[in-house]
Amino acid sequence: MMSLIKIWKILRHNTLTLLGAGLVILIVLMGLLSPLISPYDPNLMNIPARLQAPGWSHPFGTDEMGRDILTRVMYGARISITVGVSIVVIAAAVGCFFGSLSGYAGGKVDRGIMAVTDMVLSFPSMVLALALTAALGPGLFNTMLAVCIVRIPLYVRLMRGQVLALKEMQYVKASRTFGAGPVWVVARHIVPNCLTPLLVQMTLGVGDAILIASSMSFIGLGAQPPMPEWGAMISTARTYAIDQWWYAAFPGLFILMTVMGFNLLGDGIRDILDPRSVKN
Amino acid sequence: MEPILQVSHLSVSLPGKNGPAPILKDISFSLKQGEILGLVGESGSGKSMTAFAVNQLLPGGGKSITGGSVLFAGEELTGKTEKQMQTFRGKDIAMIFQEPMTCLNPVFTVKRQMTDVIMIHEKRSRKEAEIQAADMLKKVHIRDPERTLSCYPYELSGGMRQRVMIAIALSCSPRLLIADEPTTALDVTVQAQIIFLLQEACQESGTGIIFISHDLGVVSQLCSRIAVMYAGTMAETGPASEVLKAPGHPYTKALLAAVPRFTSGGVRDRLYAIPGMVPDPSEIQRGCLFAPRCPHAMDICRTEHPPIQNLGNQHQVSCFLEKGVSRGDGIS
Amino acid sequence: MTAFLEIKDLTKTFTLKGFFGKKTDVHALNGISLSVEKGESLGIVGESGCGKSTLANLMVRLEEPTSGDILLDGISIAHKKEKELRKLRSRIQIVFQDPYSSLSPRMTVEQILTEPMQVMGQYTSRERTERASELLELVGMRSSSLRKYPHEFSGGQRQRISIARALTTEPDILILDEPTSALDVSVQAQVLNLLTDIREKMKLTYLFISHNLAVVKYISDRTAVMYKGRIVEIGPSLSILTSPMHPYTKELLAAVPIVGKPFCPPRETAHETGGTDAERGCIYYDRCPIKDEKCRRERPVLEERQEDHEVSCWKL
Amino acid sequence: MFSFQFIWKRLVHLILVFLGVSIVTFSISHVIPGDPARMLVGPHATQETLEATRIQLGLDQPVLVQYEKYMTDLAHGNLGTSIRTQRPVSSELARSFPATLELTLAAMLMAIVFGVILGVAAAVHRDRWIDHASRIISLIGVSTPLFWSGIIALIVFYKMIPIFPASGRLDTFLSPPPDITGMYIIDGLLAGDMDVVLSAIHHLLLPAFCLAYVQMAIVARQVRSSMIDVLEQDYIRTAKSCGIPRHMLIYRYALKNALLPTVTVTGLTIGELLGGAIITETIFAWPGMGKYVMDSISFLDFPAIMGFTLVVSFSYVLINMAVDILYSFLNPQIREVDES
Repeated sequence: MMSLIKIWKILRHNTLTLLGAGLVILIVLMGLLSPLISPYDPNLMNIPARLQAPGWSHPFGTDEMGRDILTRVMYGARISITVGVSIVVIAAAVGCFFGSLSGYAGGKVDRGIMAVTDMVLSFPSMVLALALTAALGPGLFNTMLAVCIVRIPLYVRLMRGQVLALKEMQYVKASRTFGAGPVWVVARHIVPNCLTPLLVQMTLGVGDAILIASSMSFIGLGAQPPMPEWGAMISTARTYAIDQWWYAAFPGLFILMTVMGFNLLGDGIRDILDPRSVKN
Repeated sequence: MEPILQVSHLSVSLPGKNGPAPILKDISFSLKQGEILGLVGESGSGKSMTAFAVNQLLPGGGKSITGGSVLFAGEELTGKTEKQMQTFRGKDIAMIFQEPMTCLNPVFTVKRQMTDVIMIHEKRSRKEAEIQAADMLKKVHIRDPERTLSCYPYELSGGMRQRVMIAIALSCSPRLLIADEPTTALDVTVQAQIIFLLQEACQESGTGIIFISHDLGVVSQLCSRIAVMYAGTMAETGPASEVLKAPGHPYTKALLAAVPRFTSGGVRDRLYAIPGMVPDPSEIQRGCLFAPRCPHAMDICRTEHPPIQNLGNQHQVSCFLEKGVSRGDGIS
Repeated sequence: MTAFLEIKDLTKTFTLKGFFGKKTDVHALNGISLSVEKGESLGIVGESGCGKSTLANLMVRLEEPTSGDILLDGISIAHKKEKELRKLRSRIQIVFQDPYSSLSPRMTVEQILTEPMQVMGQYTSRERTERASELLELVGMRSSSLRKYPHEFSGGQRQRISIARALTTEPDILILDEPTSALDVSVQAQVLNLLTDIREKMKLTYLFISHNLAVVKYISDRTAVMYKGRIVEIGPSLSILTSPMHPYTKELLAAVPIVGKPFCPPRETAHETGGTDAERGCIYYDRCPIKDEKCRRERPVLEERQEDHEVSCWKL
Repeated sequence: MFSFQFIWKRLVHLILVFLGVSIVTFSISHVIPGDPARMLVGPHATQETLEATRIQLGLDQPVLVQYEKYMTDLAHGNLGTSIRTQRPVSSELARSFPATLELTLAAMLMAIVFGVILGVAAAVHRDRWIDHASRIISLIGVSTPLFWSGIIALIVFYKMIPIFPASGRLDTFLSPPPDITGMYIIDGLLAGDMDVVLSAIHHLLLPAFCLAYVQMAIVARQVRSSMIDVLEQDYIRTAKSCGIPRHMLIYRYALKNALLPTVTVTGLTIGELLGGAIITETIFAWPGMGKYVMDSISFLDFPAIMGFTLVVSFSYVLINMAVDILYSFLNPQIREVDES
């Protein structure tokens, strides 16, 4: 639809979006190539070199078991990105289905779906995720499931709002006047026009999902040690945090950079693909 | 009588995507006390921007005015700072807008919005301001001023809100009222009431009115002088009777022929449709902008900028045709 | 013999759900009866809120009427289910008012014009593109604009594309819901002339809805004046405009600003109308200058007063 | 002012939401886990206590009966007994609730006040340095993991520049004030004991700020975008054309309209703060419900976790109700629609 040169031309002059895209690509590459580029094995223990300050051999220092923090951070990137993306993809898929169903069908179906959504939303997201994971049993997979359930209502509401707004547009009514059925209308008119807000919400959502998932690991319900997950690493680092500052500082810094990357990218996509910005 | 508003050679350009885009080129017109000037033109002709240039509500602020002068009662406005302009707006130069649904603040009562304006400009106590507000609402024929004052805007109909806006504008008896298509969004019957109100205000308090519209019918009923704009330039200005009966500029003549009327002519005859499209004012074009669509276009029209011709009785036309377009020609 | 298009006592009531199940009924249409011959153009005029747009939606079955019937060439379409309706839909098409929201921003002109044929499964894809460019030329646009997007066109051009789209299914009737209200005078003239030409060339029947009386005269043979969901007067356009009978039509004509016509100030009684009308009596009672006791008690019915010119008022 | 209908509608809505919350917590504690009884008594419990709980929960009976039992327990305020401490969960939560309340209220105050100031300043001075600065602060705030900012704050303000205490609510040598509200600052003020008040504030500042920072960023972004929208509205242009001075335009005409959507965001903010308290309380050893639930997680003390979830959600729903009433108080149009 929009040729790559055109996107590059627009990207060029909003630098923040470029920075965001750069950060995300950097982290993704780091995660993908971690087996190749990481200096040590993430679980290789080296007790004599434990809790070493950042230096030549260990740029990010070592943890209480002498494992190299830089390597573990790299492997952590792989986990966090996959966790964040898969939560968002599943939540968006389920949310969009029910959202467009409730927006298009209306009546009892709409009220039913909205009742369930409101029930889930009457819990603070962190608290509900915690309770769900506790019931399902601690572990990264259960955490992902819990966070996914907590985030589905966001996409239900977004999609429902879009469908309700688009249903009133005259070009959607026009397609109904020559006999287009609900499936055709949703596929040809509603989905293409929902892509931009959905894409923006999903990009921002990945960052947000990483934050919640790592928080769950921090409180002990997500990834269990010795998995090099950023949240779990900082959780074990807490006892050493005051004296060995680098143990907690670097994994957290990478969470910040990753989430910031996704946030910048999300805002950038909104400005680029927003109908208003496309016009001028 | 010395005109209260004298605009000469005004040109305005707005900050556009690739550099400042000129939207008004060499606009001149004047308005006397107690006179109603109709500013007519199609969308994109720059008529609203002319109004915003007078009380400096242009998007780019004061610096969008790139040339010319705006004399209000002898005082030059273009040089004024934002602070100085604030003393003019609402007190000497008032303005009403097109969209009644969004022109009043939804979270404040009508009383609050009216008294604020009065208290700023006339240093009155809130009590006195409320009395003056109620009195203003009576002037605009609102049947129950007390109740209307305590209402929120969403409780009023479109026509009522337009009257409240007129009451606010006239509350400090300004000498100039700019009306930016105030009746376009209203029904025909409500529109007639608003026109009646504006005529009354002009006769009683001698307020000069610039009435901006794309509807030649409304303008012909209300205005004593008419200025026709086309793509950011002034095509023709003159007394209403002359401009409507003996238009000097081919565009005015074509516009009048395109207006559907039901007094004369049989059913289903054809309207005169001006060929082509209105050029975008920001495009730089040599010669007369109407040339590509004008049935009388001569070579000179496409190369030179047309001069201002005087047809007498302050009837001016910017066109190369001698004495403007003659009566019997291609446009029925 | 039944006319080509027959509207019988059409009513549409919207129920607003207040709290505690308290329902308030808004009668958008109140027993509309019309008949339109094949090839005729009927104008429908009224102020905002008189129900003319609801009528347009009912004609193309975007909504279902509460009661009454619509007969297209003798076939009732008012209460048909979507499946049976599908075949009939190609015969009645609509052109909307707002040029900026009646074309999908994400589709090219070619996709917009071929969509109706795709949905109805007519022609092969090559034939569809051919027909699309044919129709584009018919509405006075170059077929090179097939690959462009709606935001690259002016308001007038977009309305032409909407008209072309409505013609793709070779309809018999075109519902025109204020197609030129959002356009400038010169562009409006172009679109009105285009509609007149197309009607002659393709022998179409028009239902032209507008709030502008003058426009309706240029395009419709007969005109109906609507007020609060009812028809108060219907007759040949010229006699409606030059010799109106119903007081409301007179008030409308007096208020319409015409170039050169002196301005007559509106009567003081004409105030804001709104809310539901009185159950009995004439619906125009509260604004009528010539009302009397009978008007308050009994509701007048459309009667023929002159040749083919009906009006619903006791006082004439 | 508030018609009968307006309040009645809110009450009915409140009860429905409470029901919804209880259904969700019931299904989490009774339906999702494989063996709910085992979850509630913990791995080391004897067989008899396991059987006794199974009967007490009515696990053999249909779900509806179980739910009825669950709701009667709830009505009596019985949230089960904690596996870790063998004491009723409700009493332990009651003891630690005021500390969390004090921390969350302080954090909410900070988030709203600083958020609005940052947002308005950014919108008013659009595209100038204030705007860019506040957007960077907000961006960092939105992207910062709560647990990391807490640790970094401790490292910087406790170890490197020791100006803040690292844990607890009061200096050790001071005794807590008489327990009226359970919130040391208020109780201290009521008791007139200024040292306690000062020490309590000194302990509260850092954890409250860390908890508030993320939400402050969200509020700032919300206020900025809604303020920019409002400043472009027609009624602002009308006011400007009437000569209303710029500061009055911004801080009276525009601000009230811009803050309306922010009120609804406040409801969400409080929810996130309650959620975030778990982490911040753990890092700053703040003796609130969050720390209590954190300790019970390591023991997988299920009744405690479920009790915490219920208490937090109920208070979240109540606060949202208050925000909703405040919103309709501010926005006349909503009140009108409700009463019709």
